Amino acid sequence: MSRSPLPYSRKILELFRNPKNLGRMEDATVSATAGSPACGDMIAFYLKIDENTVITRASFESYGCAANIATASMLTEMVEGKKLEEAWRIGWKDVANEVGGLPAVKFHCGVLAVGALRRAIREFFRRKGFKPEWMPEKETFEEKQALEEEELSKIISQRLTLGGGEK
Amino acid sequence: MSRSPLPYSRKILELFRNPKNLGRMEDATVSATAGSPACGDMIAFYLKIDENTVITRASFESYGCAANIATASMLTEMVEGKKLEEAWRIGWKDVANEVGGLPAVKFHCGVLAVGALRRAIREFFRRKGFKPEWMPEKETFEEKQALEEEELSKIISQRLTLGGGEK
Amino acid sequence: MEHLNDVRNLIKYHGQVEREVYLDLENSTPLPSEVLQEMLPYFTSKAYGNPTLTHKQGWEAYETIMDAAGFITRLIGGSSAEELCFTSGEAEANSLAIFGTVGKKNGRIVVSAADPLNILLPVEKLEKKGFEVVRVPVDPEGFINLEALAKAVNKNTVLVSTSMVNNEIGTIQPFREIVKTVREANPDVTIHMDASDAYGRISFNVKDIDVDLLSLSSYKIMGPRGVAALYVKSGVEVERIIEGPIGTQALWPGVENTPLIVGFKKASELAFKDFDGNVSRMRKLRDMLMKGLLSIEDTLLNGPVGDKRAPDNVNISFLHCEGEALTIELSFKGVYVSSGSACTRRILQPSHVLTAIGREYEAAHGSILMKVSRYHSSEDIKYVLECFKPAVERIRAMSPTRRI
Amino acid sequence: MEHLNDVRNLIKYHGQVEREVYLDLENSTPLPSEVLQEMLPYFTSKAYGNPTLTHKQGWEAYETIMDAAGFITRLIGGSSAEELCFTSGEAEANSLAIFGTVGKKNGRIVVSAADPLNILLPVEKLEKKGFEVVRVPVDPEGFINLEALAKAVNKNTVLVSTSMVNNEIGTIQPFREIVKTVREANPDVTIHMDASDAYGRISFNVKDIDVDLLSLSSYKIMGPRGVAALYVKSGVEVERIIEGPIGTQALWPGVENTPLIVGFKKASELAFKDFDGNVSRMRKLRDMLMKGLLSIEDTLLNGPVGDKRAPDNVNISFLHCEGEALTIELSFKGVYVSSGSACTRRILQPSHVLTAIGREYEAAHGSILMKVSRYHSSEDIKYVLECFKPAVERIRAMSPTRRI
Ligand SMILES: Cc1ncc(COP(=O)(O)O)c(C=O)c1O
Ligand SMILES: Cc1ncc(COP(=O)(O)O)c(C=O)c1O
Ligand code: FES
Ligand code: FES
Repeated sequence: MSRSPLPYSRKILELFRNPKNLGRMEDATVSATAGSPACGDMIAFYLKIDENTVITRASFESYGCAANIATASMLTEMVEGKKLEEAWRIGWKDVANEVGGLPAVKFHCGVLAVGALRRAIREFFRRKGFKPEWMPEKETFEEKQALEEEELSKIISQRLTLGGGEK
Repeated sequence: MSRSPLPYSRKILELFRNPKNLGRMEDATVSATAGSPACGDMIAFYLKIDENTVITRASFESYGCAANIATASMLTEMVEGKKLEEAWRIGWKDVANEVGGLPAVKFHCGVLAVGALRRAIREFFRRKGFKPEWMPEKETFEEKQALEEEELSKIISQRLTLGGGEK
Repeated sequence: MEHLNDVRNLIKYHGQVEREVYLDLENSTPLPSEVLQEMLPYFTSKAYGNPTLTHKQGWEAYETIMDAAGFITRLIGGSSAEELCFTSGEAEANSLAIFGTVGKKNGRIVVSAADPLNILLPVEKLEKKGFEVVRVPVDPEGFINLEALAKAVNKNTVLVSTSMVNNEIGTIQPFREIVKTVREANPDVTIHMDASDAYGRISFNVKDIDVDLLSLSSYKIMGPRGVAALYVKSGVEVERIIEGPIGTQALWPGVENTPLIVGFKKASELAFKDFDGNVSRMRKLRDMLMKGLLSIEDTLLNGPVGDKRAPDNVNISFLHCEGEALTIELSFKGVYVSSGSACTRRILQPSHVLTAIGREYEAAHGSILMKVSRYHSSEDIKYVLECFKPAVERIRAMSPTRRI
Repeated sequence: MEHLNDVRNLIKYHGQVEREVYLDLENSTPLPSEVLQEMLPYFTSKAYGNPTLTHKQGWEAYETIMDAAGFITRLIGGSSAEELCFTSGEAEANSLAIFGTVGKKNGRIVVSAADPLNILLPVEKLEKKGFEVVRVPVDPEGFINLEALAKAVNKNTVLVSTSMVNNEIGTIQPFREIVKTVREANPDVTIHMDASDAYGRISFNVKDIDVDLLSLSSYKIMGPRGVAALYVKSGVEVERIIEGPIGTQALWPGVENTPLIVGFKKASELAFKDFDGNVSRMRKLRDMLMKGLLSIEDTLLNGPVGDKRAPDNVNISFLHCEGEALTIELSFKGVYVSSGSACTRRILQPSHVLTAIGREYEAAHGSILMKVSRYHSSEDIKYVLECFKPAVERIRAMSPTRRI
């Protein structure tokens, strides 16, 4: 078990210091969370969606690290003005690229943000009572990760173990 | 196998720089060597002995370290004016004390000097054809060591091995 | 190495600050200039030889190193300079104590669950090789459970390795009782204590404690990094873990680092010169910092209070506030601290010490570890307190957890 | 510590000297002030954090260390900074390469009989634990016997560990041929080379050599002591020998020593800035020293001449002249050298390297090892030569062996 060096990009620090679209949205069309305080990281995502399934506003809250805050913030900017279908197609790697890359140990923070977004979109259609064609039946990687956030740390830790049996 | 720190006393350095009674004595009554060039260290001891078995002069040569030079030099001073019986009684520890102590790894250098002296004394009596009472039949520690100088390094190395199997 | 540019940008991103206060003494230290000054000649012009060589520079090095070893040995109550082995750090001292003791033996090793990772990880490695490892639990303040310890030590036990003062939460262990308990249960056990967080901050004496092996760190008393020491009571056998021609250090081969050893000695000297004064000064700063931070709502103190706590250690959890984010926020203000948050760890598990004392993940998530030194002033602490409040508020304001 | 007073007296006993020339670079080094200057800010005010911490001082340390690792890796032709692991010294790098490679495997280890003791001693320890060790002989100039090497490497061989340049007699091994020979005999063998006496003095490239592990020393290129590195080709697995929480160095736990690493980088930079110029400068001084000393009667050169010899190394035996006595005699004149005499060793055996090249004990007894650097001048060498003649004469005059 050890600390990890975190060479964050300047963009991450900028968004960490001046996050865009931060805060609970009282009049959100839909919202979702991913992660839980009991296991550490948590994110909440709020969407205002118009009649054409265009996201007119997005906001977030984060109980997580700088990478978590920055990727969530970036994601709110990336989805604004997009149709839900387009927003759905944004993967965690896209967000990671937009913030200038993530340290390996922080991939899951981006995953969590996308997971929360997709959950909110699913929730929107669940309420509408139908599932659009482009939305897969099965949970995507990001959603599964969000669901399993309680176990995420273990998974990641296995993946990240460096040669030599580090615990 | 490693180097050993050698905190020589100031007296040793003084005698190393300005040895007393250094050099071959052409008119020696008797002389002896201990050690051999093939195994490393070597010492030669020369005695001028009068009719009362008093050592009137002593000198040495050394192919050895500073401790070897200093103890041999000291020993020549210690024996001068002494009867052979008294000179015989000088042990390597006495010489070591006189030079202000020897580092453990250098004990054998003092031993070698005393060994050479005793060999010379034995030789003196061998030539005379009798063995005085005070002279033990069996070889003393110093003489044995001198005889076994070829194997000395091994003996010393075993004694000096520090915990941990150093070679 | 493209990401190095990121790091460079990130450093530039820090603006001018009113003041810089480094409280992350757990993880590194800036060298006080009085220590560096003492070291300087030894780099370039004094005693720069190898201490096993028969020339002036070698003899000077020998004298310098043995003098430092003697000085430090006397400070901890040892008998002779030969009992002290300089190593390259606390991690090496602890690995040497642990791997070097169990050698060919086999059996049980006992540690505490809240020991530092450079005790727990070597022991875990031995566990994989067939040793039995017992991790004795600690109470909510971090004190080792002496009854459990007594039970853990059986006739197969070869080594007890534990720390004198907890490095994260400052718990001063009942170290005399620990040794007594172990010796009563099995007099043949080798007892190792990591005193890195005790040395220079609480008084102890190796003879009085009756410990076999004891680790000391240099940087943890504001000495240079790259040097530490393992005290080995005479007669106790330890095998080397690095092999090579040995010089003045029976358990460490390599060329002795005279300037660093001189710095270690100097830092020791400074810590002990006015020991009580230094300690009470640290304690005052510690309490000022602790009191100020605990006045922020939703905070928890980790570890004990008063005399049972190391005079330099402050560890506080800010609930609803992720710790790594907080360390960064504070960094922008020139305040440098560390966190036990899972987000700061490579394997995304929170501090094992906080887990061991029974803290929920949430508490660990917002934990901040700080250490004060005699070089800090109350102005420093005041500045830190001023910075903390808005920092915690800003991070908390981002969190959705408060309403849950 | 009564004898420390002896040492102090002994140092005082050295009077004023006209000049001091330190040629004992094999065993330690005074730090050039240009290297120290580069290091200074990192002690007290720059990048003094732990490189794994998320604050400015941590990030600065991270950037500094990775930058140095990248710089040094590029100098030896490696692919990425992650291939370089900083250690506390050459001995640790070699122990890590050797103990860390064989791990749970078993089988044969091959070394050369003239390798440095920090290769031979770890291997000897493994021999006691059941490994088979083959020590390949060297010829009278110190070159490894390639045929014997080819025969020594069989299907059970797990590791070949040897040095690129002999540290005592300067023999530049045919390192490409060594690797080729080993790979042909068994492609699965891990190959480790200690390049501590090659780095900065002869050019090489890890990819070109196709070596798996390679040790580099800092002080041997006039960098600070207490730091060295092991290059680990990506994909090659090495187990740690010290356990603890790891930071930027996958194989070394502990707090990275940023100032020393900066010094190592700076020394590397200086050695490579004008590599050819530096080397030819050293070679000139070396040859001047060698020629002058060999003009003294009854002398023997140990090791090869010309391009086959490291540009810094001089090793000469003065027959009928015990070496330790000679080092002391020279010390009084400010000339610092070392000897391979049995009298200088704890176990009173002469240098194993001189024995390996077939030197009689007598030749080893009077051997003197020196290394020159770009910091030496021809005036230094002239002074050394002036000092040597009377020194050798005085020591020889004491010896009874000349007449035997
Ligand atoms: C002669 C000599 N050179 C080099 C070294 C390597 O020293 P370090 O491990 O401090 O780099 C040693 C010790 O192992 C040594 O005795
Ligand atoms: C937090 C912490 N403290 C102390 C240490 C010990 O470091 P060193 O071995 O360099 O003294 C380490 C590393 O093991 C560490 O991570
Ligand atoms: S939110 Fe925990 S690591 Fe990013
Ligand atoms: S004569 Fe060789 S060690 Fe003294």
